[in-house]
Amino acid sequence: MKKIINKPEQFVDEMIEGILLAHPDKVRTPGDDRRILVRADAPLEGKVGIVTGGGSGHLPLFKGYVGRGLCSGVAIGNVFSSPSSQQVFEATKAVDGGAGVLYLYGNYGGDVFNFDLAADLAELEDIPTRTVLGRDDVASQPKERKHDRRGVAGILFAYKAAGAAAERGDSLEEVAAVAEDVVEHTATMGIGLSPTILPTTGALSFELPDGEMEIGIGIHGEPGIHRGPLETADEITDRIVGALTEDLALESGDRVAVLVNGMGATPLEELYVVYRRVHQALAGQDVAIAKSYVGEYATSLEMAGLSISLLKLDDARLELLEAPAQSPFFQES
Amino acid sequence: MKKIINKPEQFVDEMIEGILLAHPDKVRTPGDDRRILVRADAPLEGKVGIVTGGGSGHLPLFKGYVGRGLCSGVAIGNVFSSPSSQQVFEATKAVDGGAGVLYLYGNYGGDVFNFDLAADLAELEDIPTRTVLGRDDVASQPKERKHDRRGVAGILFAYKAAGAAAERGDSLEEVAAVAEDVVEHTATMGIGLSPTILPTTGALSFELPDGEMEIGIGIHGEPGIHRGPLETADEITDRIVGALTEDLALESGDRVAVLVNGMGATPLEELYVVYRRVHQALAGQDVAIAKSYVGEYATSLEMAGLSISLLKLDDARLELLEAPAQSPFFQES
Amino acid sequence: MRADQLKSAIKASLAELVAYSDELRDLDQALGDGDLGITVSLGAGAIIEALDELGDDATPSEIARACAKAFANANPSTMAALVAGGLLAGSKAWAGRDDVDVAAAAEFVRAAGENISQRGKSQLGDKTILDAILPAADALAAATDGREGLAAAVAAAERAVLETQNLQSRRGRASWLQERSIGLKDPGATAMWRYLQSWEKAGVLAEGAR
Amino acid sequence: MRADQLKSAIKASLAELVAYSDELRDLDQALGDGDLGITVSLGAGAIIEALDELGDDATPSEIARACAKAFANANPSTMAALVAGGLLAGSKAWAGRDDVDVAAAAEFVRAAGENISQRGKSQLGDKTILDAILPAADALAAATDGREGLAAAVAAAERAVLETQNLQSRRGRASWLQERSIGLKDPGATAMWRYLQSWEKAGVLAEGAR
Ligand SMILES: Nc1ncnc2c1ncn2[C@@H]1O[C@H](COP(=O)(O)OP(=O)(O)O)[C@@H](O)[C@H]1O
Ligand SMILES: Nc1ncnc2c1ncn2[C@@H]1O[C@H](COP(=O)(O)OP(=O)(O)O)[C@@H](O)[C@H]1O
Ligand SMILES: [Mg+2]
Ligand SMILES: [Mg+2]
Ligand SMILES: [Mg+2]
Ligand SMILES: [Mg+2]
Repeated sequence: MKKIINKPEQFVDEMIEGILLAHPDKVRTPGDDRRILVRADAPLEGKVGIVTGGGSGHLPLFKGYVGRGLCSGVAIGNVFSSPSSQQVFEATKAVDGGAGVLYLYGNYGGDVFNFDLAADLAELEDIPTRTVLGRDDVASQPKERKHDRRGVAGILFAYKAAGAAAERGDSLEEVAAVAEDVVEHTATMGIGLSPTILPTTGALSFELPDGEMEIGIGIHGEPGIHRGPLETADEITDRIVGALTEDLALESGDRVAVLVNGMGATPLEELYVVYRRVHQALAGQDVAIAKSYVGEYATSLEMAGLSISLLKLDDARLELLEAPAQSPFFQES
Repeated sequence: MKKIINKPEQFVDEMIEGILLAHPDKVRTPGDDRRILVRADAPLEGKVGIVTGGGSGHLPLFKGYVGRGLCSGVAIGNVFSSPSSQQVFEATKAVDGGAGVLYLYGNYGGDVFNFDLAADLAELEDIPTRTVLGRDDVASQPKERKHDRRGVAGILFAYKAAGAAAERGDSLEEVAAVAEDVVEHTATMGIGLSPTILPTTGALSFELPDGEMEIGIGIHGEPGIHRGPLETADEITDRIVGALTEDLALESGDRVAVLVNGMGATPLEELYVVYRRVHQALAGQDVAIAKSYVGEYATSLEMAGLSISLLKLDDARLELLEAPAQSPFFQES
Repeated sequence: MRADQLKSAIKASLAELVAYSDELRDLDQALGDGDLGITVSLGAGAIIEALDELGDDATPSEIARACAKAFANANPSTMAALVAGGLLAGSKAWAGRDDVDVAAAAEFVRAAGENISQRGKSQLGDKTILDAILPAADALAAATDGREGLAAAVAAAERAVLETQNLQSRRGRASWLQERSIGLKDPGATAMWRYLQSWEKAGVLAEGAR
Repeated sequence: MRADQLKSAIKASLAELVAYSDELRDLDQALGDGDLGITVSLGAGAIIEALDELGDDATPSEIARACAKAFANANPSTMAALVAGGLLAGSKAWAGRDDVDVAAAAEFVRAAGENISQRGKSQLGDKTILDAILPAADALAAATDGREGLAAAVAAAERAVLETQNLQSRRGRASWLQERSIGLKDPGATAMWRYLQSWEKAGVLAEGAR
């Protein structure tokens, strides 16, 4: 197991300890449980709080998006496992500034059930909550079952927009609507070339013969829609962009935000090779890129692969993307 | 070869094309040769220019550090190969604002000979140049032969400090002195767990049996000082921090900047586990961390591994590190 | 069964359940992520600890609520959240009771199953824990004696578990495998079956217990 | 040899040299990064192209300078920069000449070697191209006839290359291998040897050429 770790059971806690030591001015733990991080300045009086969460192993997702103009708090699970409802509830209490709390996270069973339980607990303490699920992975379900799709890297757009809306003082209903609107217009597809090794068991997240690729792979190595011999960067990009533009029904004259996201082991150089082709492919359809992100935004430990996300833009969405934001892992200024 | 690329020979040019398409407001090519990038606003009248360069495959190194408060231009070689003297010279002309140009890059033969040739060409056109070499890899040579050490991730500190000095209007001599001073007080050591695959040949950058680590590995897979069974994160960190504090002769009460740098495939989570231990180890010696960087700053394509760099700080160095800077890959504000 | 007997019985049965955690781990490894063994062993330990701390005057409803809370936090996961929610629903069904019998047990298990179905948007045949819970509730409801009811519930759950082998997973992580999930037992349903068996093994039901 | 003859001779010899690029790639793969084959083949092509574009009135010094520039940019690397610098130094040694003979060749190779030694901070025995260049310069200097000088230079370079097998690399990428570099031929030195051989193979020296 090519991992630089100590005891696998300590992996998540030691990682969080590192984050707290490195960024004491930006994030803090509200109580004794290190699995809960909130903005150093939380709660913000009168502003909507945003709580996210999910399994570890996806840095900068999820904990990286806690900061000004982003999420207010996060509940952190073990590698690829959900946090507990209690942890989500603690995060909720710590970020509630009196205007309610939005739960914004990816559509995975364990997370959903735990966040739902937390919402029940919050209700008992009169903290209103709303839930919006990232469900941008077009390969996980056909368009007819859009609402069952898994959430992957494209949730970045929803964090950014909802975070900006909360920061400017929108109400809980409004922030939830912004998040929902962005999720609705986001589509992502990934490709995997090699699996992740789970630190506790040493098991591989999936099996893939050498020289093969899996298109549509999920962020935990969930099977995709096409497995076959590895293609060129341009062929892969064309496949993915084709699927995304169809899913979003993009038309000539539309504007989008693009996220080319590395899953872990794939070099940044390759992401730029792909970005180049995304640009060409969209330009060929007369779709303009108004905002772009290239790098590691949602990883799967040391998995080799990448994903491409598109957000169909209107002026309101673009303005929210461009609003300032700052976390230890993400900056917009 | 688990790579998302097109023709290997096109890899570097397509990657640069991607960077130019993604960041047209931040960097540009001054002429026809795409292998030369400069700040969009170069040359800055009356200010010292800083040109760096080296082989590709290390993103964000080198091209990522071209921007405000950082380098002014870069000449880009093939993967792990130097740029040509002509390219360095073109970059020099494009960034010269009349105050001369500092060459700041890592100590590798091919780069040195090509930059030196470029300096001759620049002299013919009356552009004064100075050269400062990053040579922070303590594993590459013992302390007595410090000046022959290779340059690795720690050059980030020199970019940041020299870039800030140039931005505030220091003279060429002064900027060179700042860079030299920072290099002199920087020490780095790396560990490798798996090799890089060279895109053109498909060859591995080095061989390492499974379950082994190479401590002191170079950024192209150069052999280190210790090969043995993989140790825990804490053991590895203690080894490296021990070597670095000895090399820099750190004493109780000293302050440092820390860079925990991922080489490519190693997850960000592991870097934070290591940062945590660096913090503990330094605290144990009463050495304070005044500035920290955790992430991928100088990679080696998809190599698994990381490096730790320390810069011994004084007030002047810290102030330069904290000065604002902005590139597509690095922000300080 | 009085509240204090219930508490001891739960503890004794959970002590038996832990023996199945490797089996559950392996089943979840094949269909999911392999953490169900840990969820069950940590969850069992956490409940035992929580019950030890509970006052002697705790009602059956309070006992169930303590179980829910302990299980929810021991190893966060789908099973932790769904089972905890189910236990909470069961505890509500027991509100006001001082002791429980086989009819109460049936009520409890049914309430838990309905809650899981609702929260999990899952139905009988989706190849989940529900496939074992609902038949067990039916078996308990049809019985008049505790031991007999338990035996019938175990048998019903076992049948259900074997039946899940022919089904395709429609919920949770296992559903990602699509057709490849056919042929394997559902880990969650197996956990329910094994838990009922643990009550038998622990021998905590007195002869003729109602 | 007049300038125009020199130009043709260089082109003919470079056309021969390309045949060795696989060997050079393999040697550099073993001790370095394997790009020397490409450096030499692209470099040779670039020089041939540059010489074709050069006016007929170019002096030997101008020819050498054109070679330097073309080689420097074809495939940037250690070898590209060092050889280009060496060719520039040689071109300076030829300033004012209209034709060249074996003595001039000796002068040229020596100047190139000294420049490489200075720029590369390398010495004889460091297991670099220098180990082949300096003996070749000596052999040329000792000769009075072009063909004989070339034959002696080839022989001297070959001996030097074989000798590098016993040496440890002290410069460049190969030095990172430390003791592991012993036993292998230096790629740069081999390139020099093969280039001298290419002059012989091309048969561009007229009988009795001085
Ligand atoms: N939506 C659902 N409704 C009911 N049961 C479910 C649902 N999703 C999963 N399960 C049950 O949960 C079991 C897996 O639990 P667990 O290992 O905790 O899941 P995970 O590791 O994915 O969080 C499955 O075997 C199944 O019985
Ligand atoms: N400092 C030096 N001085 C002289 N020759 C050198 C020096 N360093 C390397 N060389 C020569 O360069 C050859 C390798 O050239 P090349 O493959 O271009 O290097 P790289 O790929 O490392 O840039 C070596 O075989 C050696 O002969
Ligand atoms: Mg799980
Ligand atoms: Mg090279
Ligand atoms: Mg599981
Ligand atoms: Mg080479």
